[in-house]
Amino acid sequence: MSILSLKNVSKSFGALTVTDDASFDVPEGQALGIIGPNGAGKSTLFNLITGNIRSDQGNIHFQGRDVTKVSAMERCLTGIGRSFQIPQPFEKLTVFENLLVAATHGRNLSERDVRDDCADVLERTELIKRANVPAGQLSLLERKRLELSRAMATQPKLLLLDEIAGGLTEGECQALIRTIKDIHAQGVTIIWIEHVLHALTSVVERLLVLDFGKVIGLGDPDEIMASKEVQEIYLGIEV
Amino acid sequence: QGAKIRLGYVSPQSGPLAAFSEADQFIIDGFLRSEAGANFEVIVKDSQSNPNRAAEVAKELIIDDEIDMMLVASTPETTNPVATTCESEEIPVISTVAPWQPYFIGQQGNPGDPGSWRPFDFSFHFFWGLEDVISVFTAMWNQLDTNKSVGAIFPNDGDGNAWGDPNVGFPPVLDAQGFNLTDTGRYQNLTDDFSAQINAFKAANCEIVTGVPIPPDFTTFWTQAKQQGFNPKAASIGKAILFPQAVEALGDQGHNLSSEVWWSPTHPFASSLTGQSAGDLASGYETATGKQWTQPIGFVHALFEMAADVMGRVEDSRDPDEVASAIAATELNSMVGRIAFDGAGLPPFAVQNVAKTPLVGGQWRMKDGGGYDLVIVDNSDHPNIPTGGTMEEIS
Amino acid sequence: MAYTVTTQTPASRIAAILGALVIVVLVALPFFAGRGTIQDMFFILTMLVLAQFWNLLAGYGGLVSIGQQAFVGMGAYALFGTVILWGLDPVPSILLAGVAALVIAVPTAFFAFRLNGAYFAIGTWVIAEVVRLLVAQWKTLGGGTGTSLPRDATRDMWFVEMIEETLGVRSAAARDILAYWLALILALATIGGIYWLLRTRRGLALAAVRDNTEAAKSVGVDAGRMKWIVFLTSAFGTGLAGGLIYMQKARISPDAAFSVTDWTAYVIFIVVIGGIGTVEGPIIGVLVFFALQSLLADFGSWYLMTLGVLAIVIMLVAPRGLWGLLSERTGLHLFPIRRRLTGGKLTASEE
Amino acid sequence: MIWVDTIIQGILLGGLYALFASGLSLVFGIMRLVNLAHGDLIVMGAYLILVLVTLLGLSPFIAVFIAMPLMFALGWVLQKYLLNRTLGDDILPPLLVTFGLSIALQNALLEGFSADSQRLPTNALTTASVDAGPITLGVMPLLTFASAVLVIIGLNQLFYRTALGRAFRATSDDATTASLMGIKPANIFATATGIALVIVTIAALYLGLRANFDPNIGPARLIYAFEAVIIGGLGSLWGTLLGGIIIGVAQTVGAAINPEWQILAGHIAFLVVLLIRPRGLFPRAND
Amino acid sequence: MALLQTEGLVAHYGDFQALFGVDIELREAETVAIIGANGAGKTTLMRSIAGVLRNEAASVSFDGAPIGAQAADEIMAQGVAMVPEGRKLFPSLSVEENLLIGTYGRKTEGHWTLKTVYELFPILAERRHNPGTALSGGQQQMVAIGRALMSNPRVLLCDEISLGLAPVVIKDIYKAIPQIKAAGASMIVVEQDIAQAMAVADRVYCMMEGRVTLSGTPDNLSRDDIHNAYFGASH
Ligand SMILES: Nc1ncnc2c1ncn2[C@@H]1O[C@H](COP(=O)(O)OP(=O)(O)OP(=O)(O)O)[C@@H](O)[C@H]1O
Ligand SMILES: Nc1ncnc2c1ncn2[C@@H]1O[C@H](COP(=O)(O)OP(=O)(O)OP(=O)(O)O)[C@@H](O)[C@H]1O
Ligand SMILES: CC(C)C[C@H](N)C(=O)O
Ligand SMILES: [Mg+2]
Ligand SMILES: [Mg+2]
Repeated sequence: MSILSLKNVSKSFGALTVTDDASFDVPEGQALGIIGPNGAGKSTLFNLITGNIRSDQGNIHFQGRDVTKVSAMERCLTGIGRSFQIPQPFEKLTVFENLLVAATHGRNLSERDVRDDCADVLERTELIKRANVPAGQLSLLERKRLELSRAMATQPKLLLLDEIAGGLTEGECQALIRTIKDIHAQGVTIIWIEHVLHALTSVVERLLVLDFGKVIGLGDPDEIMASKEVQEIYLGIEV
Repeated sequence: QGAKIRLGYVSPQSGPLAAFSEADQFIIDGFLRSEAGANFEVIVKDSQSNPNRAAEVAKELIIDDEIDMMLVASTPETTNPVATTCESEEIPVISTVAPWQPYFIGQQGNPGDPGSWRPFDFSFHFFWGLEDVISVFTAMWNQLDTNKSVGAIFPNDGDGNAWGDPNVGFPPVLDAQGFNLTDTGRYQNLTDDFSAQINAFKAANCEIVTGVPIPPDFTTFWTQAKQQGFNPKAASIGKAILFPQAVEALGDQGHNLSSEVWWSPTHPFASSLTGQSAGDLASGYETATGKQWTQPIGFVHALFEMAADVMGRVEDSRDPDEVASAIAATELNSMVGRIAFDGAGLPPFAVQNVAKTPLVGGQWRMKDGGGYDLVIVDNSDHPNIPTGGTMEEIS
Repeated sequence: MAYTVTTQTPASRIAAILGALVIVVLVALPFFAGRGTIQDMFFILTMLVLAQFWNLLAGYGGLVSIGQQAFVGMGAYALFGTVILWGLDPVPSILLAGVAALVIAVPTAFFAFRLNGAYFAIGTWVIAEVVRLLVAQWKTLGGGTGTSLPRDATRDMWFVEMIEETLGVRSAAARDILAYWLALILALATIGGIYWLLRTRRGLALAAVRDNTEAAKSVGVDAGRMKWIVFLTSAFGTGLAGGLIYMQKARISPDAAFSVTDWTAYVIFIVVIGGIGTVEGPIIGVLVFFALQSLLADFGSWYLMTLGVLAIVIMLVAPRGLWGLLSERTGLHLFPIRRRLTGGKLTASEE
Repeated sequence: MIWVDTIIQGILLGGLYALFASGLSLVFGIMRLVNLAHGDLIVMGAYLILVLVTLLGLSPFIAVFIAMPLMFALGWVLQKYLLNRTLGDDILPPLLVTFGLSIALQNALLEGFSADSQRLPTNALTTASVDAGPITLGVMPLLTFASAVLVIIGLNQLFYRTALGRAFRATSDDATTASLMGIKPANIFATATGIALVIVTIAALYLGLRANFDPNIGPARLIYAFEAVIIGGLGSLWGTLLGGIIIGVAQTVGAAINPEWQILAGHIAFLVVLLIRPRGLFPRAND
Repeated sequence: MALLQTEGLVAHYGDFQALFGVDIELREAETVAIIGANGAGKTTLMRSIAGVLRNEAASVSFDGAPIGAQAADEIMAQGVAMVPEGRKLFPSLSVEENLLIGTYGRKTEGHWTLKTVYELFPILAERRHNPGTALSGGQQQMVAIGRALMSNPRVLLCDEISLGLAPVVIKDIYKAIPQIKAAGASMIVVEQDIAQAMAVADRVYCMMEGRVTLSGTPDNLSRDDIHNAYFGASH
């Protein structure tokens, strides 16, 4: 059964069509990678799925329910978690409090109930040492980790990750891959936008290619990467 | 005794009502210089024309300055919060310069229900009432040949509601005297347009206008009336044209506007403190300040006369009950006439707390060199106050 | 090893002990202080309540209202209405004052929440004007003239006789003391309540929404609901304060009860001077405001000029207020809300 | 016929409100600055004209031209050295600072001129009227309305026909990017407030001729001016005129029904317009 | 000598440090490309040079004079114009007005006038009276470039001028670069599209996390170098 399904979703900003008639399904438990050039509309697609922006057309179903008109907050409660490409920490709250907000509201539990879960997430993302530091003081990499941690703290069924591997050292990147695989192994469906292809392909089972808001390819990562079209538009520098 | 008697005095020294207290300093200085005044200390507080502030400073005077008696003047916005505070603090208070109805009824819980009205134990007031101003105005109008159709502009404030009150205000009396009143309702102060009223007055063919607006509103009204071709024969207005500056602000449109006159330099009264006549007091003020005399001068002066008189008759100025009884027993010939709480001319419920002072009618006449003079044109209720002319139509 | 969460700091523990002492002194104040002090404290406490609620609204909820006088006035008029028209005792009527404010807050919110920023500010101001003008048409309560509380009602108020007897004071003083104690209860409940709210997950959500609304929504925070909670709570508390203030004044008029300067502008002044977005700020602010008023109020327009200039200077020099300045320098928090994770892997090396 | 008169009077009143509001609209539109001292600045302008009239024995209509450059300079300095420092996303600093300015100004005027109400010297023009069929219209209200329209036409010309106007619009859209064009936003803002105070001076002339003024009269009209600006739509000057007219007409129509509802009707009209169009009648596309 | 140079440039957003001592230089008539992943600090660098973010006076110098502490309008008046990321057209202004406003702070005679800009991007002449924001992304980018050119700058800073544009459109825009250089401007181009950057640049700097991690000419930088600099490690 597919956990998420988009049907003919479109979104324009003024004259610019950023999402153009996108339709695809994500089976429950799958890890899907999204690639595409800068400005292709990848982040916008996330915003549409999470409800941070509303689509102009089309329908979005999550777990069989039509969530097209449902608010971002409610979509989170039904199990969609996300990270932002440009980290959006609650700057005046500490790292731990950032997670507390997500865990208590995203799961509708009391602080006491989620305390250990939050600590656990912080251990896994190696932010535990920074738990009591205001998020505004974090470095870029730490902010990205916080994005991932905060999304994990809501214990989503569908986790959307937007470029969280950029700028990591090889070691960090491997650790990140392990963490994500771990989450995936627990049955969480993952959609991951990433430019660092080797990281992406080592996790995802399917790859979606976006260009000018259009889905121009969807399928097995190797096949997608091998297709000429993708080579041309995405890996332009490689050929 | 040694210790001086402490008087608290609240008035609006700043804010929109400040014109009422322009003479305060002059009067208080005079009082303290007088023989009786030497026993007193006067603590003055500014209400900033704000009723909240008036109540606050009244309380400060009572509690922090431990005054023996409170004096307060100038519009219900000042007298009422102060009097209410004093009454509940059980400190004697004498107030003035507010018609007695807004003072008395305005402090009752439910002004609409006369059955619930209660007299005060510590609060006393001397001034005239609406019945007087109605009588003066109608007497002035009766001097002219008119169709007896009157248009009224009464705002939704302490004065306006009292003047327009269907029981104690203008409507029943005018009705009884055969005047036809067009009252369009209580507008808010600082209204910028009076076309509605002007249209209604024109429709009713009003030849007389009355009301108790604040000065800027009357200017707006009067200017618009002229612009829209509404030219009544008489305009008898309370409050707005009390002060010469306000009339001067009308340019040459102020000529022959009429108003109630509670005090003037020609009033045949003298101070019980200094023996000065009304004329002396006014000219003293004019030389001291270089400003034209205004009506509140006499009443503020009388307020301090009252203080001296009352305190002269008590054993212990710190005993509120004794002071209150002394006030109630007052019979004083003051700068504003005789003050006595004997109930003369008053309904039973107000007898205990109110003393009435005389009221006559006057008209503003343009002087040759610019500026206006207030000329008394009607004294039918108080013939002892001389007139300076007769009522003229607004040309 | 297990993790634990604390919010206390050594400073806050000392502050708590001192705070408890202050509360004891404040409760006992009528037994040894003069009426003047009680009066001043009543003023301070009621302004503090207004300031705390405005701070909750603007400092935590991001809702900059300049129409709080609507709730003060509504509360006050509700109190006068119930006392004069229904013959209820003023003390329980205070609660109804809060309820009345709440009742008009609901349609106000429906309308005002459609607006943002400056529009919201002006919109709330206009609504307060509308309420004032409507109340000014309420003839049974004096219309534009205003009215006074019947003396019988204030004289026989609940607890007054008891206080008269216990403390051996006159009835006017007893009423002041009663009003003071009510104000003290209200102020303590307000500060306690707001502090409690900030320490719940709702408080966390408020902070999150303030930092980044979009991200807050994405982690399941109901930003809209937070706005409602904050707005209605402030309205209720402001209404209670309004009722209490006018119970003590015993005289009301629309212009006074709905004064934008007295009940909103000065309150904003207090909060901003003290430090917006902190529980401590309004406390400092109200003390400064009171000090200024007692020192300068007799200078009439010079006082107001000073106040105006001070508002400008503070905003430019210390935009986060006096408390902001202090806590930036010292890291001091009397009402700490930061949750610190300790134990587990954090035990070994703490910062 | 009375209804026609009522509406025309309302429109003319709207002209007055629009005149009060235009300066506010300019400042609010360009820099989102809520200036609570606007009303007091108008009153100050009236006193300035009064002083010039008394000292130099000029007609107010001449004195206003001397007052204008003075007020421009005041506005420029005020914005450059005070108000610019309050600009930003947070609306509180400007609110508090202009509130402080408002009470400081009011009380300074009170100290300087006392609470006595004043009026600019009037002449036959003040009460002159013209007959338009069965309706009589005051010359002064017509002049006020015409001035409001002229001010708005003038501002529109400035805005859409000059390099300075371009700079105003650009800075208003995005001050940071404007600075990349060599524009000094601080000076642009100062100039805008200077121009706003020139309009304030014109408003002051009519305020002072129309009725009495005293140092405390400023804030009372401020709220109508804000209403006109907001329902007109941020940055739309014609919208401000229309907003003023809506409030003016609502007031006179309300008053014709019952003067008790006069001012209330204006506020209700404001709320209704905002209920239907939360961003005003002519909102700018981009905010 | 370098025309424009940064030395130890740092930048902060509140508590967050975005640049950690960046040293780059631009010589007369040169085109320099800056590449790097999202959030590397490229835009921050551009904004610091242009004066949107203020710095130590000595950290940026132009023509030998320290300009780091100057405001954007002062820097622009000396001839450093910027095409900001995201185009940032003024929505209240028409296309032509958007172009004209480019001359507000610097009215230098030179090659670029309304006429020559319209020649460079003919489509803009057709749409001159439209609001700038009604144009397609590529056309908007042309306006943004034209606007910067109108002041006849000596240095042109271009931040991600190909972002979100179709390859054909990108080609159109990049076609303009030789003409811009020919008219006498030196350029710093921020690009994420590495191939594009390599094609136009005389030299390339690669940034990562607020630091320059690699620099050189397109010829002597290997793909692996770039990849390492870009993503931190190879696989
Ligand atoms: N709120 C918005 N208003 C206007 N345009 C927008 C908005 N959000 C995004 N865009 C535009 O939509 C296009 C797609 O943006 P999006 O962020 O979805 O791209 P992306 O594929 O995530 O790119 P990147 O790889 O750089 O993250 C871009 O041209 C962007 O400028
Ligand atoms: N206004 C701001 N406030 C806070 N942080 C910011 C701000 N602007 C940028 N940053 C942060 O500074 C860092 C560098 O950002 P910058 O925009 O310079 O990167 P960039 O290399 O231009 O990235 P991109 O390719 O996405 O344009 C990022 O982590 C970003 O989140
Ligand atoms: C540059 C990256 C987008 C691709 C990477 N070099 C790879 O071989 O997969
Ligand atoms: Mg993206
Ligand atoms: Mg960038």
